[in-house]
Parts: sequence; structure tokens; C-alpha cells
Amino acid sequence: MFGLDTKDTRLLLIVAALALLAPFLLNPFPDGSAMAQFNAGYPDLMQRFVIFGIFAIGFNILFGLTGYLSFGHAAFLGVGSYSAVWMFKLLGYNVLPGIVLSVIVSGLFAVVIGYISLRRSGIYFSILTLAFAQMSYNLAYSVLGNPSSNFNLTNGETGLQVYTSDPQLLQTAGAPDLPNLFGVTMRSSVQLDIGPWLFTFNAGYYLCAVIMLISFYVSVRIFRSPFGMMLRAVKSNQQRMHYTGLNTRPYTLAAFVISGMYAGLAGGLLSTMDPLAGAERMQWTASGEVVLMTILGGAGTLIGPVLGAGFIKYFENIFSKINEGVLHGWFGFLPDGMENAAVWVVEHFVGPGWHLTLGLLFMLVVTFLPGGLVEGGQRLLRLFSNRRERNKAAKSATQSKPAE
Amino acid sequence: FTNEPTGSTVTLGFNVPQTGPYADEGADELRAYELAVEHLNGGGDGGMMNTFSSKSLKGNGILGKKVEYVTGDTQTKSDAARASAKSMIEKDGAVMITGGSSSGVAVAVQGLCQEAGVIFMAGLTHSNDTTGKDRKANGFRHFFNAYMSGAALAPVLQNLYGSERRAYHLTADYNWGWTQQESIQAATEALGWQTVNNVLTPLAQTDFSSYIAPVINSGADVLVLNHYGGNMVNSLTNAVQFGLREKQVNGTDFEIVVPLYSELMAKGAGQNIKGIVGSQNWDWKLQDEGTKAFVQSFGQKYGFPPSQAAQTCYAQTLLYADAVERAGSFNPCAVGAALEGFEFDGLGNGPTLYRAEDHQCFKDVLVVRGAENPQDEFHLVEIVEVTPVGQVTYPHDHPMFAGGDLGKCNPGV
Amino acid sequence: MGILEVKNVNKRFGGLQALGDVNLSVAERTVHAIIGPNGAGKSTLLNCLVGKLIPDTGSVMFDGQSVLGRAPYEINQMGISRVFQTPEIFGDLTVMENMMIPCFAKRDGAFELNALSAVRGQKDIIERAEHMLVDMNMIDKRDMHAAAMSRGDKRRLEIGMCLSQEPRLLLLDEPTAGMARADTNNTIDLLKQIRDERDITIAIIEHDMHVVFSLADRITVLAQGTPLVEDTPEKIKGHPKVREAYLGENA
Amino acid sequence: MNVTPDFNKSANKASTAPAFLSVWDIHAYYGESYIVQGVNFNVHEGEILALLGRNGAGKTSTLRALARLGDPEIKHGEIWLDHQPLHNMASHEAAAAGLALVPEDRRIIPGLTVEENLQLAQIAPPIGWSLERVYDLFPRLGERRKQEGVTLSGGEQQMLSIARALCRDIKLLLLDEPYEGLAPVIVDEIEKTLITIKELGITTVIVEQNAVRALNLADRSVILDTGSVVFDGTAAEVLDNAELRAEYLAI
Amino acid sequence: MDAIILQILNGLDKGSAYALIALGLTLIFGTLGVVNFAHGALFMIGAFCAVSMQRLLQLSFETIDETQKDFLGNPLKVKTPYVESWFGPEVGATIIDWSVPLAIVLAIPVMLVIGYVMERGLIKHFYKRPHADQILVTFGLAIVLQEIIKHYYGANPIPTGAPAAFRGSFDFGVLLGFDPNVIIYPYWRMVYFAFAAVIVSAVFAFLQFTTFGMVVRAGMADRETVGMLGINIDRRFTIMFGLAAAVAGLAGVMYAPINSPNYHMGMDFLVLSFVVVVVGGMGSLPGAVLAGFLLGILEAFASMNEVKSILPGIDQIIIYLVAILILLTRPRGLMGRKGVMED
Ligand SMILES: Nc1ncnc2c1ncn2[C@@H]1O[C@H](COP(=O)(O)OP(=O)(O)OP(=O)(O)O)[C@@H](O)[C@H]1O
Ligand SMILES: Nc1ncnc2c1ncn2[C@@H]1O[C@H](COP(=O)(O)OP(=O)(O)OP(=O)(O)O)[C@@H](O)[C@H]1O
Ligand SMILES: CC(C)C[C@H](N)C(=O)O
Ligand SMILES: [Mg+2]
Ligand SMILES: [Mg+2]
Repeated sequence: MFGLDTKDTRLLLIVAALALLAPFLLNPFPDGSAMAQFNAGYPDLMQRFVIFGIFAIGFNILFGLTGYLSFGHAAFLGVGSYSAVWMFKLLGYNVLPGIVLSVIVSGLFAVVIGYISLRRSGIYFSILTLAFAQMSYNLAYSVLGNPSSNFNLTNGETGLQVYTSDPQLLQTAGAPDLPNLFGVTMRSSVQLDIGPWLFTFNAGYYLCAVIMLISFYVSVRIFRSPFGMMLRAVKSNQQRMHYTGLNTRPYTLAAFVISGMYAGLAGGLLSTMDPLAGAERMQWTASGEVVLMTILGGAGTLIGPVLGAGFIKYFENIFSKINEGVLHGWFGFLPDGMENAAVWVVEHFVGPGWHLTLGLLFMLVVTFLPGGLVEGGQRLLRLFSNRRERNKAAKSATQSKPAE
Repeated sequence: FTNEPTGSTVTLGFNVPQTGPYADEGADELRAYELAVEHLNGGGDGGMMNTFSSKSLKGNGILGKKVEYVTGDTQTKSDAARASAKSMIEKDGAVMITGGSSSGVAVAVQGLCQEAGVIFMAGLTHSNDTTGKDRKANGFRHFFNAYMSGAALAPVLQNLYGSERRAYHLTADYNWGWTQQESIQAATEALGWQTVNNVLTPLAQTDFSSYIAPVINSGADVLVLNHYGGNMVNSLTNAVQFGLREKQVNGTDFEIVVPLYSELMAKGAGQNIKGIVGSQNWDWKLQDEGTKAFVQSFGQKYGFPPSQAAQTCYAQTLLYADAVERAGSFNPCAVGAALEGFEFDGLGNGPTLYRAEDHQCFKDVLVVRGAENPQDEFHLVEIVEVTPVGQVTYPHDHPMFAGGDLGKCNPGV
Repeated sequence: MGILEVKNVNKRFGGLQALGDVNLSVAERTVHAIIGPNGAGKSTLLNCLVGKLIPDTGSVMFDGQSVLGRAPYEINQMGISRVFQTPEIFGDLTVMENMMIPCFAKRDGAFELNALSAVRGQKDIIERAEHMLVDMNMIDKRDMHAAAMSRGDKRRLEIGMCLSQEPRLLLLDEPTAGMARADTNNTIDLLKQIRDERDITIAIIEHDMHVVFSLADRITVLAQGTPLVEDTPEKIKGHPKVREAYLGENA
Repeated sequence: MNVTPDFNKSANKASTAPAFLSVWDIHAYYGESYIVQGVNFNVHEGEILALLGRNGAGKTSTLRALARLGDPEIKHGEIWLDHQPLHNMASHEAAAAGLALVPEDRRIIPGLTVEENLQLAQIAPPIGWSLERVYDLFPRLGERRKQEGVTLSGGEQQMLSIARALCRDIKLLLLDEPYEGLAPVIVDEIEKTLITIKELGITTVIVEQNAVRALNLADRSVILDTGSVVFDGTAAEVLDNAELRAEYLAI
Repeated sequence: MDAIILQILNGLDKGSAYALIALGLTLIFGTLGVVNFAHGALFMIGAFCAVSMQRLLQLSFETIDETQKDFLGNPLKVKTPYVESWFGPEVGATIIDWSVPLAIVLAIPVMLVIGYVMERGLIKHFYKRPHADQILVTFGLAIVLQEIIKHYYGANPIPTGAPAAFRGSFDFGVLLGFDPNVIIYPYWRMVYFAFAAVIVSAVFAFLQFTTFGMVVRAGMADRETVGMLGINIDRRFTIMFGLAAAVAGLAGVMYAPINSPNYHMGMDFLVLSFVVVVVGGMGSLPGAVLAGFLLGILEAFASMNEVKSILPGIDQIIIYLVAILILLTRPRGLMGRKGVMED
């Protein structure tokens, strides 16, 4: 289906099902229960899952396939965000022009940066991209963002936002004063009450989810295309490619630009969900984050980057919010002394300590699952299927011994 | 309206930096919030609820609903802060968001609360923009701002150092730095000081030596450090290393001024801060009843005195609760109306006005100085003068605050 | 006038004159062997032909066009393919994919953004690659990781990859080194076959005299960077200088 | 051919003299793939053993297992060299115990000069030939001592790799295709060197595609096919047994 | 003229910090081939060794002074450091004053142990893994180390002064014939520069005049072969790692008086030091040091007002800009070796 083989089609359908049912799947615990803290099925976080999923999928096209490790992809995310907000400022709150422009502008930006950076490979390439992104960040944070200067492109630390004095040329009188798609605001939600559960279906989320599915689909197509194969060949042996009559530069540049456009798209979507673009989006830590997402999930795999993005965002948003009060709630059933002890121990890993947990998990995952979360999943699957097979194979086992 | 509390409880969202360079400020803010919640729910000794001029709070929660809270990490990044605030609103049903310790974050979160239809009670934010260019109907600021720092400091500086001074500014190159510098330059120039130079320094800078060195031969005799947090600790340390404090220019002693002060910064700067003048929103050594009550209950609970960050956040929480009580509703528009133009006393800052036009609090501003011989680690800062509120008040359409528009209060869905 | 004309090529590495005034003319549709002691400059000469090295002086013409100053991929697209002395293959890819890549390069040229069509759908390429694998006697290794093959197999794969491009000039740097006798013989047969069936010119470097003498139409002996003699195999076999400097007693 | 595990390590089918190197039923894996599938053989002190077989038969894998390199991993079996249990050692310990491997891809260390490559072999004891002695044997290396090792010609690299093994004081030399890529005269040279080495009493295992040459040199021979031993006997037996040669060596 | 001399001095000083960090980093990164994102954390831990030494020396017992009150109105507890009661107030105070130099004694074993544990426990599994995995694991480690430090020492900077003897500044200008007080330079920064010079030459000497360096270089290029030659490369890698950790730690200890240590100071330096190492060229120690000084001096010049007024914001991007220019004109940085981390 869709020009994919059955395995990929199945993967795509699973991802689609997960994305569309996310409001249910991410809210497994009834409201008000102690575990409700772990629910992730609210619009903002779900949006982040899919948007950063897009970012990571795009990054993976470059890194996973060609092995070129860009340390400056956040620059494209930022450029995309700024472009979208500028569209809101100039044209109005319909999200379409913003999304389109963010992809175009980040693509152009990627052409320039990629053209220069791809002259080098390995760590030298990484540092070149890093340098470009850091320059963009520093300039966006200060020189290009001074509200009192005539040239205020980014609005500095505060972040670029829409002011009532902005032109908004296409904003019609009745249209909502919030990002919307032909009148449906990104913020609008439908809620469904089932017993103690409350499920929220948010317009913005579904827009992002659909775009994510399209992005994912495109990435599967790229992975399975001759182009994708060429990119893997670049990673494997550039020398051989040259002597096989292939010019690697346009291949890597195309991959770079495509992944830059994915990043720009993600940035644009971030702005449509929340119309403010901050400079930190371009900082090296943000570039590092997408690297971590991709590796954590499994670089070079189709679904890995999305998993990695979800994993990191989940920690950032859920674990950081568990505070002492919540912990006392959980351990309230214990006798006082033990309650305090338990709270004291766990406290180090949640709330302000969520970074610690994240750091430890990075170390554990990469040490024990070299292929990232995807490998973890595969091992689990293999464990189950092995058990089944072992039962089947038990009888014939004697024959399969190496015989000379 | 958004997140109308229907059950027996009401949820507030405390959005503070738990990681990053302001994590200590964030931790202190959180302590204050927890204390405030305890007091609102009738626990503890009641703290400033006893000294607060408005007597609507009864220690039975807010409008009879028990106060619960959720916390989040802003990481001092506008993005993360907004994400965290959004999740509090969308997931936890918070009806008010408060906290933060940077202007960028405050402006970003304030904008979000405006769109989402909840009240935002800003924590630490000192930029003029928060209640100037970026003011919002749903947002309120108790903390003072850069203009007020300038206005409070200038006369003291004139007293201490005369009106013939030539100032050299180092300014953190971001929004807060710019407004701070603009304010202090205007205030000092009005007294006859000259501004020799203003040099912008990158926010990420850690070693300021190459910015300090040119000061030596610039002919300036005052160095103004428009820096905050780690920036300020480092630039001040560097300035002292380069011997600026022992320096004499044209027969007068060279002086350093740090317009925005905090206890935590003073601690970070150590020896170097001694005798250096700056301004603060509040200090635990003030002798009014509100302060004493607050220091007592905070000190009992945590074992050390509260910072100005703690006081601001505590006051914001009480102010919000009180406004709800007086309005009789959690509706942001009703709460906003109750806060607008509200005059009160007993929260540690003397008589205070929440101005209707821009939602900025007007109250006395402290001019402080690094203590020469601190008796212990809590006495690093001493109060030089309490600048009366009249001297720091400005019209709401003052040019430094122009271009803003509160808009209409938004109660959300 | 040969299809390949090398004139007065010089190449120095620091103090070492790796190639000194090399002149070589390879006639179209012949097999030309280059032999010579280790370090004579044979591989260096090939490097100059495919753009890996640029000679200090001299000219290299292929089919009337200069190759100097062109990037390796352009030279390949002109019709020159090369097998390396140490196997250069795509280790992370499967054997089949290794074989498909040159087929794509042949069909689509140096770059083609073929990003949305599935590899599966490229019937012509698949057919070609499979055909080539059958020819190379490695169709059973179709889905193996290329890096996991034994070295002899890697070399055979690389030859197959070059052949699948149907080059007009094929440069082979010790193609059968490390190859088992049986496969060496197969390779000789294969090369003979393509020499006879296709419009191809082959330049081969080999230390295995069995291979050289079974295939070559002409032989150039290189020593210390300069051609010593160029002649037919029979003459070379008997050449006293060559025997002394290169072949030794057993040849 | 079925070789039963031989618990008496000094016993040997070919002779009754005690074995110096005893390889007993080793099974080795690259990750999941099972490659060396039960290899047994013994070598006597001072003997040369020719280990033969097709491409991919598992010769290199066997040598690598003996040298205790990480890949392939031995999951079963024992290796004894002069009463020392190699199977319990890491590769550097095996080297200290007197084993040296000349690997098939030569493994000249990039970034190091020729001389540094040799010096590297003389850091950990036991140390063998002096650099002068090595340069005497391979004058080409002496001339190029300051050149970066990896820029040597293929044949020169092969010399360097053998020379590096000689820089160590060894009891057992494992050669993986030492003649590959060498000019015939040099092959003669190296053959002479191997005879010298044999005279020094060093035990040698040689893997070579040029089976006839190797068998002429060797005392005994073991033939591998798909990871297990299919023949174990004297070199003469192989040379005489046309059927065996045809089936496994294609000669 | 005086301004330029001053900026050169500043640049040298910044440069020595960059050079020292880059030196340690390049030992691991350019020599062992491990992208160590935790290197900044090692620097930070070094600085906190200075803080800990200071705290250790200031360990005090409490006596109650009824005459004074604390902030809650209770009698004040007065703290007296043990060293002052043991050695008398004056000697005690001097010892406390010298805590930063004394911390070197603490830092060397601490850093060696940390380096050892880190390498044996974690890094050794990653030599053969892709750089991306190394980044992930060392980044994770850096976060963990930071969080631990933050947990014990808080997030705000902790002042850690140099000994009083070094606290002033030196009048360079007089030496060069300028008016007094025109070119002055802090003593401690001169100490730092000298210290950096000593460490850099010591490390060079160690790697240059022993075969150790060659072995480690060879080991990075091809571990297997080096092992095959009887060399226990693991042990040498461990030593190398410990050495690099110690260099980073010492750089941190001595840096403490220049900028008060805080838990994220390592991350602040990390990115820049990676840039420095790469601009210097992978695998080249002299390159790293040279690039450190070059970028330090350029940064100092770019922050001069004269320059900034022509190119606003240049000081924020100068390092990156120069890095790009250098990498585009010299493919392997200033002195990089071929083939090191190029793929
Ligand atoms: N990049 C280089 N730098 C320095 N010297 C080099 C370089 N490449 C090759 N050489 C030297 O040039 C000479 C010729 O090398 P080349 O590889 O062409 O020899 P060859 O004839 O192919 O030998 P073989 O048959 O052994 O492969 C050798 O002595 C070699 O050491
Ligand atoms: N790293 C590896 N991972 C998986 N399989 C491998 C690996 N290396 C070799 N093999 C497989 O092991 C088998 C034996 O390989 P080996 O290199 O030992 O053969 P060989 O006898 O030395 O062949 P040749 O004569 O071609 O060198 C081959 O089928 C090869 O594909
Ligand atoms: C923490 C604040 C009081 C200062 C901060 N830099 C700001 O932007 O306002
Ligand atoms: Mg060659
Ligand atoms: Mg082999």
C-alpha cells in the first residue's frame, strides 16, 4: 500500500493508529488517581511529541543515513519558528502561510550552511554546523533582536511574538486572534468524559499528528528509495562512490536540505501551537537534544527517532513536575519514617532532579542497548518469539548440531 | 472560564527554574509558595496573612476550596517555561500561574496566560517590558523594575559619589540588560553624570577581563555593571581582580555600582561585593511588621531567612488569593478587576498600589550595599536607604514603557 | 592512437620519484598488463588515471579527452572503472546493494534525486545486479553484509561492481590477489569472456604470472617509476632484465 | 571428516612426538554467526604447517582465534602453545607468550612511520630481531624508514608486516597469505626467509592461496572447508593426492 | 597601544584556559578517539575541589554568643574553624587563605581516581562504538556529575578567592615605560598563565620523550594490532584518561579564583573547547594549544569597543566565525592529522 512493502505499510499503520489514538493511549490512568501524574495525554505534550518527532525524523535522514553528525540543526528549527511567527505578524493568524514559509526559509538556510559545511566530513563537519548555529543563536539573542533598533528580526530574549500593532494584512475581522486553520483555532479541543477518565482531542494536535504522519511516510519512502541507498553508501564508503561515478556532494547536500526542511517544519509547527519563538530554540543544547533523541531511539531506524523524541519530552514534562507533595501522596500508605525515607530517595530523581534521571537513563540505554530503544524493543520481541520457536524446535534440535 | 474549580480544591501552578543557573532562586521561590499554601489552608502561623491590610483571607483555602499546587521547571528558557505552564493549565487544571526568574520567561509565560485565559502573577522579572511594551491584562507584577532601580539609585549615588561622575556601563546583551542600562543611564545623566561608554557583553560570557581592561584607561570613574546572576558575579570578580576598587581617577576613588542586587548574588560574589551599592525589591532585615512575620515563619520552617525572590512569590500568592476572595470568583476578569488599583499594606513593602493601567506594583525601593563586616552569612547586604514610592513612580505611558497595550482580560473558554 | 595515452607523466612524493616520465599507450580492445617489482609505481600510475592523484607533469588522455583536473566521479562517468588493491566496497550494505549502486550510477549518472521511488520498483537495476551476481558466482551471498565476507569474496564483488558498469576501460589492481585458485581461474575466464564479448579495454596489474600470461596482449614492465620494456608476453617472459629484476628463477 | 576431541594433547595423528601447538576442538563465532566449527590440529616444534582451503573456508578466522583477537570469539575449545593455555589469554598476553600474527590485510598502523611501526613491536617483551637486522633482510624498508607506513606500496607493506613479526622473539608465527601481492622475486626472498626462520626453530602456520608453494615449504598440511578440518596429514600426501587437491584446492 | 597590550595579555590568559581544557580534551578526544562530553564536567569538578578544600579548611565548631542574636532572635552561634584553633588564628587564617593552591594536592588524587573509575567503568566499553554513542553516554555522565555537584553545592557561584598575596594586580606598564596604572594585570592571572605553561610543557614532554605517546596514538588507530604486538593497550588508555582528567581538574582548581565555580561552568566551556580542539586539528596537541591562544587573543580583541562599534555583536560570534574560516581554508584545522575522526 502507498508504494510501501507490507512490513513498512504495517509500521506506518501502527504509527498512524498510535498517533490518532494518542489521547486515549497516553491517558491510561483515571483522573485524580495517584498515577494520573504519569498521564501525558494533554494537548501541549502530545503536540510536542509529534513535533519533535518530525524534527528527529528529519535529523535521522541526514545522520542515520549518511552518518554526517550535524550539531547545528536547531538553527533550522529556530529559523522555521521565526518564519512562522513573522507570517502571523505580517499576514495574520492562519497557520498555512506560516508552515509553508518555515519550510521554505529553513530549506534556503540549509542550502547555504550545508553547501559550506559539507566541504568537510567527520568531526570537522560537526563543528562547522555547530559554529553556524551558535552564531545564529547569539545574533538572534542580541544584535538582531533589540526592540529599540530599527532592525528587530527576532525580538531577542523575550522571543518573537505578535503585537496588536502588527499589520496582519490578511486577518479578517471575524477570524480568531489565535493561530487557526481557516477558523479552527489550534487551541480548540473536544473533551470526552468516560467515568473517571477525561480525554482531550485537540485541533492543533491533530494537525501536527497528520503532518507528522505525512513526514514519517515521506521518510519511509526516502529510506527505501535509491536515494536512501545512496546515502547509506555515502556513510559506508565515499571513496568507492567517487570511483563508481557518483558525485557524493549533491547527495549529502540534498539530505542536509531535506532534514533542514523537516527541522524548519517542526519549528513552524511549534510556533503555530504557541505563537512565540524564542532564541534558545537555536542554542547548541537544542541541537544536542535532537542528536540525543535520535541516538537514544536508534539512529538509522525508521521509528527510533520518534521514540527518542517522545522519551526525552516525556521526562522533561512529566518527571520535572513531580514534587514533594506528590511524593508524599504516593508513599502516604507507608509508616511515617519509611514514607519520609522513600520520599527522600525518590526526590533526588524527580522534580528538580529530573535531569539526573535523564542522565542516568542516557547512560544505561546506550550502554546496554547499543541500537537504542528500538533495539530494546527488538530484544523483547525476540525473547518472545524465541521462546515460541524453542518449543517448536525442541524435537529437531539434535539434528541441527554442526556435523562434519 | 478556563479551569473553573468545581470540586473542593483549587490548583495553582508554580512555574520556577529548577535547573539552570537560577535554580537556587527557583528553590527559594518554591519554598515561599509552599509556605503560602500552608498559610492559606490555615496551617502554620499564618505569616503575613496576619499583617496583610486586607482581611478577606480566612485560612480556609480560597473561597473555601483547599489550595493544591503543581510545580514545573522553566529551565529559564521561554520555550520550556511555556511548555511547563501549558501543561499545568491543560493537564492539571491550574487556574493561576506564578513564578519565573527572568524577564524573557515572564513575558513569554504572561503572553501564554493571556491567551489561555488564566491569571499570571509574575515572580522575579525586572525588565521594563513586562509591564511596559509586553504588558498583558491577565498578568501582574509585584517585583520592581529597571526604571525604579534607576530612580531609586540615582539620588543615593549622587549623595555618595557626587554629581561630577563619568560612568562606564557594561551591559548584558539581552532584553533585561538593555532596559536596565537605559534606565540607569537616564537617571544618572539627569543628575549630571556623564556616560563615557556602554559596552554590551554576551550573556554566555564567563570571563569579563577583556571588557574590564578597557575601563582602566577610559577616564571613567564609575563602573556600572548591568549584569545579573552569574554574569554579575563574574564581572564584579574580574573588576576587583583588575584593581578597579583601589584605583583613583582624577583624585577620586573609582566606584562600582550594581543596579540590581540580590542576596544570592552577594553570596556568590563573596568579598568583592563589600561596599558596593545597588537596589533591591525587599530585604529580610526590614523592620515592618509584615517582614518580621514573614521572616519568622519562613525562618522557623527552613532555618534561614527568605530571599527577595521568596518574598515576592509569597506576596503574589497571597495577593491572588485575596483578590479571589474579594471578587468572590476565580474568574480571571473578576480577579483582575479586584487587583487593578488595589492598595494594600502589610506584605513587607509598605503601602503598595497595584496600578490599573499597567498592572505594576508601586512601593518603596531599597538601596542596599554589600556589608563590610557581615556578622554571619545572612548579613551580606545592608540597607542604605528606603526610597519612598513617590520617587520611583512614573506615568504609565512613560517612553520607556511605551508601545504596550494591556488588551482585554481574557477569561478563556 | 590508443584509447589511453599517458605522456611524460611524473609524480614525486617528497624526495621520492614515484613516476618518472612514464609513457604508455593502450590500444582499444586489448588487455594490457603492467607488471613490475613492488613499489615500482604501478598503483601510483593507476591513481593518476582515475583522479586520485594528480601528476606533477605530463598528460593523460582517454579517448581523446584529458582526464587531468577532473574529479574521480567524472572520470568514471567517462568510462573508466577501477578495482583497488585493497578491496573498496560498501561494507555496511548487502552484497546485492553493492552491486546495484554501480548500476544506478551507470543508468542515472553522477547524481539523481530518486527519493520517492522504491528500490524494489527498479526492476531493470535489480535484474542487472542479479545477473552480475550470477556471473560472479556469488548469488548465494546476495543478502549478506559485504563487510562480513572473506577477503577473496570481497575482491570478486568489487570486480563484479566494476564490470556491471560496462566501462570502456577497466583498471584492475591485482584483482586475483588472495583469491583461491578455482576462483582465480573463474575470474580469468570471466575476463576473457568480457574481453571477447564487449567493447572493453583492460589494464591489469598482477603479480600472478599465470593470470598475466593467460590474459595479456601486451605487457609493460615498470621499474622504479619508469617503463623498462613494453612487449608481447612471450618476449617479456624471455627478457633477461625482466627475469632478473622481477620474475626470478621460478617463472 | 569427523575429528573426535583428543584429550591427550601431546598425541598426534601424524606423529607420536609431543605437539608444540595444540588446537583442540575450537568453535568460534562472529557475533551470532558460527564460523569456526570445531577445528583440531597439532603442530610440532619447528614444523611448518600449511593451512589451506577455499575463500571463506575459515582460515583467517582460525588464525585470528589462535591469536586471541576479539573477533571471532571462541565459545568452546582449547589452544595450547608450549604448555601455555592460549585460550585463556587476551591477545597481548598471547603475544607475550611468543605468538605473532602477520594478518592478511597487513595492518600497518596509520600515522606511524615505517620505523615507528617496527619500534612498536619492540616495546613489550619478548623482543626479537634488531632494526638493523630487519633492514638487512628488507633493504627497501630501510630506505623508506621515515615514510608513513600506510603510503608504502602493497608489497612493501607486506614486507613491513612480516618484519614487524620478526621484531618480536617468537615461538609461533602465524602467516596469513604472506605472498599475496608480492613480486615473484620477493616471494622467493620471503620463502628463503621462512626457511631461515624455520632453521631458527620457530614453529610456523602458513595460510596461502598459492598452495603448491606453501606445500613445498611445509612439513604438514591441514585443509579447512566451511569452518572444519577436512584433511590433516603431511604436505607430501596433499601433493600426491590429486583428488583431494582438485576437490578442496582446485589444483 | 596600551589597550592593545592589555588585550594581548587578556587574550593570553583566556587562551591559557582554553588551551588547558583543550589539551585535556584532545588527549582523550584526539588521541583516544573518544568524544568526551563529560570533559567540561571534569574541569568543573576540579574547580569544586578548590571549593571543597576551602570548605574543609573552614570546618568549624560552634560556640554560642549570648550577646548577639541571629535573624530569628535566638542567640547567635559563632563558628571557629578548627585550623584556627589548632594553629592559632593567624596561621589558621593563612592556611584557609591558601586553600586554592592547597587544593592541588587534593585534586590530583581525586581526579586520577575519577578518571580511572570513569574509564574502567564506562568509557572502555565505548572505544569501538560510534562517536554518537560516546556523545550520548558522556553527555549523560556530564549531567549526572553536574546534578550531584548541584545537589551538594547549589546552583549559584561560590566565591573561592586566591591567596591574599596574589590578589592585587601588577603594573606592567611601568616595566614597558608607560605611565603607572595604565597597564595593570592581576597577579593570579599571571600565575594561571605560568601554570598553564608548565602543565602544557609537562604533558608534551611526557608524550614526546617517552614512547608512551606513540603507543597510544597507534592504539587509537588500530587497537587490535597494537595488542597483537604484546602491548596491553587498555592499561595505557586508562593512564591516558587519568592524565587527561587530572589536567582538566588542575585547570579547574586554578581557575576557581578567576571565576567563582558553579555547577554548569563545565558546560559553558565545553562547546568552546571542542571548537578549539577541532580548529587546532584532531590529534594534535600543539594544534590544540595554538588554537587556544589564537582564539583567546582574537576574542579579546573582538570585545574591544573600537571593534564592536564597527561590527556590532562581533564578540559574540568571533570564535565561531574564525573557526569556520580556518576549517574552510585548512581542511584539518591548524595542525590536524589525516584520518583522525574524519568519518
Ligand atoms: N602517498 C605517498 N606518499 C609517499 N610515498 C608514496 C605514497 N604513495 C606511494 N608512495 C611510494 O611510491 C612508490 C610506488 O608505490 P606504488 O604503490 O605505486 O607501488 P606498486 O608498484 O603499486 O607496488 P606493489 O606492487 O607493491 O603494489 C612506493 O615506494 C611507495 O612507498
Ligand atoms: N566479521 C565477520 N562477521 C561475520 N562473518 C564473518 C566475519 N569475518 C568473516 N566472516 C565469515 O567467516 C567465513 C570465513 O571467513 P575467513 O575470512 O576466515 O575465510 P578465509 O578462509 O580466510 O578466506 P579467504 O581465503 O578469502 O581469506 C566467511 O564466510 C566469512 O563470510
Ligand atoms: C532575575 C531577574 C530579577 C533578572 C533577570 N535577568 C531579568 O530578566 O529580569
Ligand atoms: Mg600496488
Ligand atoms: Mg583469509
